[in-house]
Amino acid sequence: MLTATGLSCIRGERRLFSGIGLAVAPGEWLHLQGENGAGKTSLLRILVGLTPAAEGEVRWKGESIGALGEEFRREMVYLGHHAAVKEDLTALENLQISAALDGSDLAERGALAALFRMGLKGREELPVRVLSQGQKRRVLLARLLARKAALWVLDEPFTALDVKAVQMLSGLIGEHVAAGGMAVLTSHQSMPIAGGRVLQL
Amino acid sequence: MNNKIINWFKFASPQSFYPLAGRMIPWFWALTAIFTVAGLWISFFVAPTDAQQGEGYRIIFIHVPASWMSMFIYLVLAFWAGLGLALNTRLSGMMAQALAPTGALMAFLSLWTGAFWGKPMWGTWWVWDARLTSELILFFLYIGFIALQAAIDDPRRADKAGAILALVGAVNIPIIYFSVKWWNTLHQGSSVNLAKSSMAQTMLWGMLLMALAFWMYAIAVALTRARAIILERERHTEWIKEVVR
Amino acid sequence: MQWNSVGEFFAMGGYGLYVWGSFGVCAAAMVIEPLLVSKRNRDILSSLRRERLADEIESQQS
Amino acid sequence: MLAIIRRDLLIAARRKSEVLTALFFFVIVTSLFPLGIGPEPTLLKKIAPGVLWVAALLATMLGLTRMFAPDHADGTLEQMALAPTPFGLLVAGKVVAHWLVSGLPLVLLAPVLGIQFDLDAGALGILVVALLLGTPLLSLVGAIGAALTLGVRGGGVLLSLLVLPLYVPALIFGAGAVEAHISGLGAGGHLSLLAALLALAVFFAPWATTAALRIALE
Repeated sequence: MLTATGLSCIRGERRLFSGIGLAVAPGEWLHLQGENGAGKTSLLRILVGLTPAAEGEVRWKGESIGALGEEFRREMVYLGHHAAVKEDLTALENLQISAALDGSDLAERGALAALFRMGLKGREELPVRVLSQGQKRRVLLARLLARKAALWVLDEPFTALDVKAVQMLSGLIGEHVAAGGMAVLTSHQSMPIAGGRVLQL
Repeated sequence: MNNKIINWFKFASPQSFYPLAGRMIPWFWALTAIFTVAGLWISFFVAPTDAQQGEGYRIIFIHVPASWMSMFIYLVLAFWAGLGLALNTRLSGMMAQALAPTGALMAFLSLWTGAFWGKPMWGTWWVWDARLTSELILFFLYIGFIALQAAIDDPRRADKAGAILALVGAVNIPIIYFSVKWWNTLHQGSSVNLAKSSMAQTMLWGMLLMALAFWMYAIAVALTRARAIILERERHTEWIKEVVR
Repeated sequence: MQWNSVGEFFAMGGYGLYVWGSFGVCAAAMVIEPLLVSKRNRDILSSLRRERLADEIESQQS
Repeated sequence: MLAIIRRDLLIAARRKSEVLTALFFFVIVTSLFPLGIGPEPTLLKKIAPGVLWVAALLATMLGLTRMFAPDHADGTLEQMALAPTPFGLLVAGKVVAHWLVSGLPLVLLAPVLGIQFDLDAGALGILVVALLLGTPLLSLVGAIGAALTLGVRGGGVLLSLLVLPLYVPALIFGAGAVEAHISGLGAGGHLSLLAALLALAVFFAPWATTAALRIALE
């Protein structure tokens, strides 16, 4: 259960938002909406603990995420704007190394399965440099499959994806939420996934 | 006890610090003037001519205070920086930022007067003496601090990054000083011991008074600069609009 | 008092250049720095006043 | 921590040119000194430790700008900050990898270049030991500067302004060790001070680097 109370964010000298409160329970997902520059990304970064909030607090299962630290991060996956893949490594290496950095050992079998499900069959041995934007994005999204996490925080997950991939990803989020997971995401599209609520910034 | 803490935080807010500093600044200027006059009087009219260095030694009355202040200001700066990191108060970063240029100026004056003293005494403008070399590195540290803060747009980020740099620098200053000293003795350089010539009581008084004058000056300037920084950074808040009224 | 004349005072026993070179630069720096700082202070204050004035004009017009 | 070292080494292996550039820089700079100063063997021998150390220092500086910047740019750094593994460990791993890629080759190459300056076997041995203790120190202290200047305007120049003054003790003790050996004073004191500085840096530098990186990621 992720809760946040009284969050405010100041960027430079500008106050982006203040007094934001939200709660996401297992089996629910939250759709953050707002204009460009409304502070959607800033809010997500506060929720995962990258940026400290100017005011307010984020709690995970009733405890502040700052105090939980690694315990919280173990149960959470954040995928941001960036591709977050190393161009010089292959898709398979990228996936396995990011798993290793997370402190878990991902067997080749599991990694390949995740990549195949993301439609990257036959691309796993290529350096990511030669893949297209959408394919790079899929390599990153494969992490959602490879790592078990209760909370998914996704910043614009559908950018650069084709229609098929968008369907597959929303299906994936649906499965995750149906299985008692939680998700917070920003997107300009509306998505027919059960258990969703909208927060307008 | 609890009350006390609240009071401290009250003064640590830019809003209440701004008028407080405004009231204190004239007093510090007055003290600067008094100590300067007294210090200069002793420096030029009371202190006798030195047996070895003639009248040239009188540079000591500004060289030593400038060197002291350059080091002392760095320590104060690092203290504010550490406080800012630990308690996350806005004022600490502003104070650190306000102190840095004055500290750099003191380091520069120390180097300048050192050179002007070295020329007649050692026959050269610059020697790689342990103290002068450390002072030079301290000057670089100040410049680095100012440059880093100037290069970061977000003031809160600039404060924090500057704070880490200041703390790293503060840990390094003693190391740098001792390494340079070690290096200097090893090379048998022209390590002329300046303070050794039997320091007369009056000289000590002159130096102390001048050091006090420098100290008061540094406080007055830093407070004035802090006020400017507060206005610049808080310009969008409500209370600033009251100030301008 | 060890100075017999003003000239002697400025000559500093032959060290005039060095003594006055140090004290002069020091004094100059300590005059210029406060001037720069108070200019910075005045600049920001006048910019704030202008902003306020702009607000007032705007509110009168509307 | 091993995972991040392995990753950075793998990436370095795929981008050999960057590693080799720093190495060639080291070789060329040290070779330029005799050309500029003249081939007088006693003079060269006297300046050799200083020249080799300053060149090594500048060569490590070259790699520093790329220590965190690529990871910051492609978003992997923020993934590391959010990984369940302590961020400090990952940062320490990156510093180790940086040293393996840009410090260790310098240590191995230095004796070869020392021969150019007519250093004897004993002096070469001390040079290697001093660099072995000193280059990790350079990587550790440099990491703080690299983290502080991450994503900052004019970061590269600023980095050298911040880091070079902090390199002074390493330079003094490192070059001093070789010099002391040549002049027959024994290098033990210098080397143990260098080791003490390294121990201090191992303790504090990763902490400061991690704090600086978190600020950069905000």
